[in-house]
Amino acid sequence: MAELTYLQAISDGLRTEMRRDKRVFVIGEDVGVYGGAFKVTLGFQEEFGHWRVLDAPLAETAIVGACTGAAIMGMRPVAEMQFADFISCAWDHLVTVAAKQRYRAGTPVPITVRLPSGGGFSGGPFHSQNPESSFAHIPGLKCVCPATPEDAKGLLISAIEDPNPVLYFEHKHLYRRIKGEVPEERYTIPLGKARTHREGDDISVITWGAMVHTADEAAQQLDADGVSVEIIDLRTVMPWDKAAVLGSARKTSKVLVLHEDTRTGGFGAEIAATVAEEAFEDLDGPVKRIAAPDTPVPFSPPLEKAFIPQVDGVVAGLRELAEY
Amino acid sequence: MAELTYLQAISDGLRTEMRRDKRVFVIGEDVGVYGGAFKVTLGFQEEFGHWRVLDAPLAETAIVGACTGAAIMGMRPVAEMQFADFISCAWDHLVTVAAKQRYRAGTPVPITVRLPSGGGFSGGPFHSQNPESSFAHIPGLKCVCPATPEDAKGLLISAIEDPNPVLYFEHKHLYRRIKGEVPEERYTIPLGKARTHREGDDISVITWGAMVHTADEAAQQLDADGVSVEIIDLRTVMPWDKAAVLGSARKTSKVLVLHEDTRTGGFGAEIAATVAEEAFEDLDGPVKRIAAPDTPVPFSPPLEKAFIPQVDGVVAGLRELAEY
Amino acid sequence: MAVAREAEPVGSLSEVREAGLDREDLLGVYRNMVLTRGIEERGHILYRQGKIPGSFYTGRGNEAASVGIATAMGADDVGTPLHRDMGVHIVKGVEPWRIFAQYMGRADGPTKGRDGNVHMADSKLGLIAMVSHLPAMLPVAVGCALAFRIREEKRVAVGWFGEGASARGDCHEAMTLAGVRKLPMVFVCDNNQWAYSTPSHLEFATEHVADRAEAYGFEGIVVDGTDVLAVYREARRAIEKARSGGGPTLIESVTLRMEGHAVHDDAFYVPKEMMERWAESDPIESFRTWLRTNADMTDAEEEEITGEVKRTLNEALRRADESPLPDASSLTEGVYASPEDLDTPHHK
Amino acid sequence: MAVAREAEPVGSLSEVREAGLDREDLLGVYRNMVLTRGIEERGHILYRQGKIPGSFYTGRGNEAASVGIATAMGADDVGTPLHRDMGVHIVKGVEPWRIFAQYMGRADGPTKGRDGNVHMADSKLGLIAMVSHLPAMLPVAVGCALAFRIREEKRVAVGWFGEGASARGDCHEAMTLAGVRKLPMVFVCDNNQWAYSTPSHLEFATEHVADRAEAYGFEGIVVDGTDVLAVYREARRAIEKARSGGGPTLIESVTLRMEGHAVHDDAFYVPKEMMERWAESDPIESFRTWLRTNADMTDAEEEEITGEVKRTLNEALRRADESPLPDASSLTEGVYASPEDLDTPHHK
Ligand SMILES: Cc1ncc(C[n+]2csc(CCOP(=O)(O)OP(=O)(O)O)c2C)c(N)n1
Ligand SMILES: Cc1ncc(C[n+]2csc(CCOP(=O)(O)OP(=O)(O)O)c2C)c(N)n1
Ligand SMILES: [Mg+2]
Ligand SMILES: [Mg+2]
Repeated sequence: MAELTYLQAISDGLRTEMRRDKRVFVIGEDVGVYGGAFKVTLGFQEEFGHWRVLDAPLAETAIVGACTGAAIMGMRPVAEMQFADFISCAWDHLVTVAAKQRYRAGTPVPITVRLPSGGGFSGGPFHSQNPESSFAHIPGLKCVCPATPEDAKGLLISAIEDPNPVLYFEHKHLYRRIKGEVPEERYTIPLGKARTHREGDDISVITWGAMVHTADEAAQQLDADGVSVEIIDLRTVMPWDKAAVLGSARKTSKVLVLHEDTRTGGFGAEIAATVAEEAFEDLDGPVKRIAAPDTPVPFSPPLEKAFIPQVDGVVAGLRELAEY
Repeated sequence: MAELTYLQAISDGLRTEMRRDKRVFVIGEDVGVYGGAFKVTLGFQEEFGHWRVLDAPLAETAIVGACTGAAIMGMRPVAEMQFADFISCAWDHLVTVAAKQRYRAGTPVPITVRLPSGGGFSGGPFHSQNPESSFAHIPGLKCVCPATPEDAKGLLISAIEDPNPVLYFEHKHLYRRIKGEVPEERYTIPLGKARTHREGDDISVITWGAMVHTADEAAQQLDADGVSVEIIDLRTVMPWDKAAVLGSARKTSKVLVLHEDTRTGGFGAEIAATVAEEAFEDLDGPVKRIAAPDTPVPFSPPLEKAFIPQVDGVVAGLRELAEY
Repeated sequence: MAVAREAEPVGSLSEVREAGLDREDLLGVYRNMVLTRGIEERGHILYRQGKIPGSFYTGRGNEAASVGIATAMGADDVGTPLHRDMGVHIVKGVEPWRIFAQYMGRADGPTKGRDGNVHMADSKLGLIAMVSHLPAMLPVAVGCALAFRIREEKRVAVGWFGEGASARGDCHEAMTLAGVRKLPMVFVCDNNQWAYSTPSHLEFATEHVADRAEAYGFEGIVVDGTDVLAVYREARRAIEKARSGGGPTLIESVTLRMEGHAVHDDAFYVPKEMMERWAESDPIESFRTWLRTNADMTDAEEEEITGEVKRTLNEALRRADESPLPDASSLTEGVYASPEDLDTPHHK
Repeated sequence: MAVAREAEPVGSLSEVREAGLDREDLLGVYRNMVLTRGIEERGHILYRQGKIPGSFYTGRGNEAASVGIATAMGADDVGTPLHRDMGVHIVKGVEPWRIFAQYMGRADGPTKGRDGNVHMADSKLGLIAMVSHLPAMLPVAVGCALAFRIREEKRVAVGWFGEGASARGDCHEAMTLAGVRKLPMVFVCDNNQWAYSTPSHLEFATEHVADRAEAYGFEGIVVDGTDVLAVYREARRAIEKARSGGGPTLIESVTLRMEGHAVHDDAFYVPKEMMERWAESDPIESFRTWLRTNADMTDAEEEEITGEVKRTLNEALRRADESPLPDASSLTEGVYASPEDLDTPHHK
């Protein structure tokens, strides 16, 4: 086991799979000579050549659409969006073609799209978004949101192996901030199985991505008050591990759903609605949601700090639930 | 008052506004000579001329993007999508430019996009969708979903008048099926105010669009069982009338959320989660959701019938809640 | 104004032999055109009988174009035909009864009733099922060509689009990627002069769609889409050029949409004279005459073909009608693929 | 291969007069170029001082192009300048201190700290704030031109895009609509030869982006983007042509991006010789020399300009630095517009 950053773990997972399976190739803007805006594919073109690490034109539909065609021809394409925000330019292809081809025509579309997402460094309205909720609503797509280096590698390999279109949301704010032990060998982590990030008895926090770490800090503060918080890291938002969430909800009977994307119509609503319906008898308090307010992601630090859910806000929310 | 079909009411609203306000123009595929795929703008080009009723190239981003530019220059553009499904091709423009321009740059974007949506006539996966949930999650956009001829006219005029990008979802299955009294003069209906379609005491159904009529039939059957069902027609999904919904929920203490779009991550989740959280103390049963299953919209009648929520299914759901 | 090359009509039988078709092949081509039209004509009847749910589209007038292109494709070449290209499915060998089953939303249609019309394809025949959104399949076709290039296979991808859909961004992005990477790709524009009710001059500002090819660094060709042999020859050239590393070609096949946009549309907006003029160059009738004069097709041969097609159609209709409607219980199956689904020739 | 017209350099002062600029104007143009660069150079310092959050982009090398185009625009013309086009904001008259406030995310920046960099514009000056997504503003610019055409106003819209962004569908759809409707539109391609690290031959397959203009039915022009007078003359011609009903023009302004893509990028992938070669035709230095030889700009005049610019920048920095950061309480304000917001000159 080596200690890797979240970013290194992603590179490692991708490199591992490209060495093992020559059907895997990478396409995106500046992924070749430059190694990608975040250097995830640094050195890949030297190792795998120009035709397995393709610098694409500035054309997201061409990039993702071409991945679909190549996948149908038996390849295992991995597209990189320079920022998750730009996936909006491939929305039509993903929801219209990639998501529905298996159901309509029986044709699987095993593509992976890597999406550097999330805020926290004044990226502004177009370099900070978390668009997973929009895609999680589209039947046929899968959405992966790793929170740790170990998951980042294992889930990426699973995404590439998966016979469906998988959107892999890698959180930019975790890239270099989060380090962890990562097995050197190849391994997979099943899509759809949550991870209990922290065991607890009094309140369950359901979250994913960077918010897992925010929740963790908040949980530590609640310990001081003698409130024990369980944190369920969904790992994948679609499919999402309903059994694990309901299990934790029934155990603690109080649930907080937390995400960085905006609140209204965010995927947290699906989780909250499901828990409130299916664990109705077991709840000792309303299912609470903490998420970003319904605005674009602002640029200036004081605004962005007020936009992205912070530890204090989560602590306050947990206390409210504890006292309920 | 004249009796008009839902379709005629939409034409009437659009014509009324174009006669009153010369800043209003229509652009879309085949809206001119042909009068639109559903004939909503039949005769408009003769009355208003070629430059206020524009046959556009097959290019949705150009159509909606041009509306944004024209709106910023002081026009009141109304774009027609030939089918709501094709709005996916203008997704990036709407979420990236139109939705955020006011917040970022203080520039209002008063455009209206008309979206013939919904299924029920074997339109298949690409001529039957209800994409309102995807847009309702994007801060800066408004989503209107009229259920009656009177609302269709009044809400369309409000949409055109509104200083924001408004998506106007007109349900194709109501076009010629639903008739009603429609005032001849110009009138508006505020965006964000729900309509109590039917008063009741035992269960609240929260819905919109074509499902209002499905809910109504179901409610009549429940009457027989002596269960009185209240139907709240949201009219606009964004903004949505939380006060009216919570008011009805507190009155009946049982809530069913019903929509035609697919279930997981559909806007019904937002409504259910909000009711379950804010009316927690007042609920005598879990907030139930009835929606389409998580699949593309199938073409063949038996499949489509099983896909779109039917009266029987709603009746069963209401009985379940009644007995809870 | 740069103009794409205008293809010459094909003259003699010997010229056709050069192009790779012997007399037998030609009769086969004729048969495929007749069958293509037959299927869509029967479809019309089914529609009027109320047996086809939803709407119904045909490619009347486009039989030479769709059959001509597909005839030029190699067995391992792939393509993304559209709603005017029934002939492609026919040439590639889809069973007619399954097409009727598809029309009628039956369980034995290629999409099992999940999609309708010609929104279908048999991937084993190298075809990929179209979506409604136009021309969303072009980037997909380019992706197939990219896979061939990466694996250094001598295979070609063919992507179809209408002249109206040429206005959409997908068309541009697909051609841009294919052009800069010189992929083994042939773009085929079914220019039937109308996009629903919209005439070409409101869709693009050049004389020909093919005039745009050079903006993407490759060759554009305009061919009479009612002349099956000219279409075949140009397609063959373009495909073999792509196969040998010469990069993409854009073939614009000019026809007239000989019916309304779909069955509900009487096409009142198409000038009567235009219809009449083009009716004179009906692709099937023209090729029949050509075969008679240049290949001495005999009455016997002709009757043989029409008879066989007729039997095929009757049999196909009977069999399709026996196919049940899909069971509602199948509704939620297969939204997501499972690993076994990748067990295809492509996915080894 | 069709090639767009290559514009000649501008020779004498008299020639410039014809093009509509007198000596005073020329000194003003020079001043605007110097100020444009000054603002971005100060921005760099602010960034190194840690006063600019996020990333930081400049248009070094593009000063002649952005100032030249904007100088040719009429007072009522509108445009959608991008991240290399600071000169457009300067010419149109935005106050420099507000730009610094924008850079630093302060409350007095045009976006009140909600967006950064040059993602800003003063709509009263006829400019529309860019988004990151490229070239998403082109369809918007075309929509402005459409409004002018509908109202029969003699106004022109100018839309900027990079040579890399020319690959995206938005570029194609915008040009298609502008072309078929002959809208009063000028497309300006800032061709700085790199799209981040990607060279042009991977973005488009023609020699020039402007070669594509005729695919949309209008004229393409290639101009040396370091020659402010040539850029001005060509822009003036194109704008007046559009104003008089002649339809769109695509002007490709060729420069080299003289810094990394953004402040974090050392541009290691750009050949050293390429940088050196282009450094010799620095737009400001070239114009300075031209003014010296052709318009006898005096030392006094030059010092006057540099001095005024320096004072302006110092004052602007001081004032911007006094501007507070936005208050968190303003976070949720104004996501939706209210009717009063439409109370603008445009919305009468
Ligand atoms: C993106 C998109 N927008 C709108 C439509 C609706 N529509 C279906 S066919 C058609 C006209 C297509 O014209 P063309 O591309 O020339 O193909 P043709 O039908 O003439 O063969 C339109 C507008 C669509 N299918 N896709
Ligand atoms: C749709 C979209 N995809 C990706 C990006 C990320 N990105 C920002 S600038 C850039 C390169 C742009 O190149 P070009 O269009 O030539 O403009 P330049 O920066 O060279 O002026 C890229 C890929 C973007 N802004 N928009
Ligand atoms: Mg057509
Ligand atoms: Mg560039």
